[in-house]
Amino acid sequence: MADVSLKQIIESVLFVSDSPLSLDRLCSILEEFEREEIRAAIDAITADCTSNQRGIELILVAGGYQFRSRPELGDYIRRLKRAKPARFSPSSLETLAIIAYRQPVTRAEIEYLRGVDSGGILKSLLDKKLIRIIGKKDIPGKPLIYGTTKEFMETFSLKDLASLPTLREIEELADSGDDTDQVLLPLDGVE
Amino acid sequence: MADVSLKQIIESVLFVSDSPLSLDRLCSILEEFEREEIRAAIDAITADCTSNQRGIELILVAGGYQFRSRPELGDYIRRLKRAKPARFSPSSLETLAIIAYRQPVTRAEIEYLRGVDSGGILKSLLDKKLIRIIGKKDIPGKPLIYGTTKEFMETFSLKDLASLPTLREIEELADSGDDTDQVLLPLDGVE
Amino acid sequence: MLPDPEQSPLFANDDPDSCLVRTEAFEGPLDLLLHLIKKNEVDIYNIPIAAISRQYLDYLDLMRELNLDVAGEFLVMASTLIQIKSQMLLPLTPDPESEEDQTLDPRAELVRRLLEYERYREASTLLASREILDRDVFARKFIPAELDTAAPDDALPEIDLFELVDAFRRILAKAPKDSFHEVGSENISIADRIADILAYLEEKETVDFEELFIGTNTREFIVASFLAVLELCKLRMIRLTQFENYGRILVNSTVIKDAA
Repeated sequence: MADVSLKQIIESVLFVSDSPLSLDRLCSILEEFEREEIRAAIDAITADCTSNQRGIELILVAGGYQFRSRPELGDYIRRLKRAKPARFSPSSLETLAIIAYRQPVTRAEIEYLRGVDSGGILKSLLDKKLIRIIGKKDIPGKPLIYGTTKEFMETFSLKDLASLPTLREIEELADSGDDTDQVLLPLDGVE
Repeated sequence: MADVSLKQIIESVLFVSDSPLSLDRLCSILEEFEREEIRAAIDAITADCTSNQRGIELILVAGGYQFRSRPELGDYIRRLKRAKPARFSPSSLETLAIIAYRQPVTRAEIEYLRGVDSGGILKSLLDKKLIRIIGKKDIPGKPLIYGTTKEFMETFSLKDLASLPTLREIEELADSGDDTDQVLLPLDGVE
Repeated sequence: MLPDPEQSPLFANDDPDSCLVRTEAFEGPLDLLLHLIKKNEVDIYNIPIAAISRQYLDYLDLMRELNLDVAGEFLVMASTLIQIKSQMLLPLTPDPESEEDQTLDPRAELVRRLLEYERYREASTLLASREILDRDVFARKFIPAELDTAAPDDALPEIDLFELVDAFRRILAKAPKDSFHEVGSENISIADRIADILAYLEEKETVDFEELFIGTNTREFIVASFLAVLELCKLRMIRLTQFENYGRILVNSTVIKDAA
């Protein structure tokens, strides 16, 4: 198969995949190629999409590469899809934000931060696979702990968790005397 | 949206569509464009794919246009499939769930709960080493008794079976206040 | 000039027709409080607690007047506010932990909560403004024809833990009623112990009963182990033998070794 280039191979593989493919994954599929060659081909495809007025672009999301339609074409695609575009209620976004930034986190912690019962929202986020049960926390009552999923990163076009938008830091309370980490919640016994 | 070309629009629409789109369908989606313009854009995309050493091509199939990977790249694409973990079918998931939560359990008990024959599924779960035969029950017929394996725990990163979320924990989520109907209330203009 | 918060009415309403707001716009008491703080243009670090709690309670009253359920969380916050208000009336207590001449502000914890809540709310708007898959951008999320025909693989499938529980939940929902029994954590640790004991017996054939209880000596563990032994006896997968009164009890595996 000397007449096809690595760029063509990678384009076709990424094209048919229904989920983002990491560089590692591509390297293991295309074992006869060097990692550096593969990386260079990906860069070339990315550049082609940008410069050649294409309708799709290659992006890095959830640790993998995926072709996606260009955001400015969303309007036309929605005509095709007819289905209601994904919508998130403020409460589910709030809950997701807390889980994303504080994971692993328990339901009690989420509810303390939001000030409201969040069971129904957790259930629906679990159903949508945006969050998952990571395990149980080793404290009395062994509450479930939650974290975000790959689907969460895919949905919000995040390269990885570290690329979550950074938040304005909370200024320490003036004169409050205690400089506890904001990671600690006064939750003991709240369960 | 004057800054995007019809070619880009059509590429993105064809890209996301899970079935071939006919010229008629494209014309009805992109009603602000002339049929001839659309046809010309399709031809241009087809030509681009051929001349630019691309990994995909635009073909006319079943009366519609669809991007497909180039046939000579089939080998690589099949590697992708081989490397991809299969999704669990709902019936295997059900069976695995019963075994996880009810172990030690016999096939008859599983089938009683599921209401359908589960022999084939048990076989495939055994093959995948997610379940194992623990022994035989000392009742007439000496049915086999099934339980989960170490691999099962590893798959789910479970420390022990006690870390499986309990049914009650999930029920509690489901029962608590779902997004109730929103009520209109007179207040000063918030957003 | 900041308006005097004590004078600023909550429901200042010049145009009654244009002022419908959804109660759900307040996701909870913290949301409502933040709204009141913004509306009154007061400093979050120096909340005029008396005025804000009065407005807060006014809002709850309004909800009740409209026969709306006031969620428990709103009431809990109301009592917190009242408590803070009464503490504010007392002379500030010096903080014994602090060498400096500092005092504990009764509002401190509430302020911290509000700030943190505000931060996550900000985070949620950042999330909402991203390019969301299936809203702003689209990907191919289906198995294309050229892959569909390829041979399936033997790799372990990916499942989420929640999917597993949820599947079990669905099964029980449609299963015959008499099969229903609560699956608690206790039940699961029994299953755990059954698996351990059988694995143990696979190597040793016969063991001392007490050997099965070696491990963590928590009450839970012992109870689970004991129930596991009982369950295994019931299933006749093990046999217990005792040689004399109060003597050692031996445990045998009766499992028929069988290549599956």
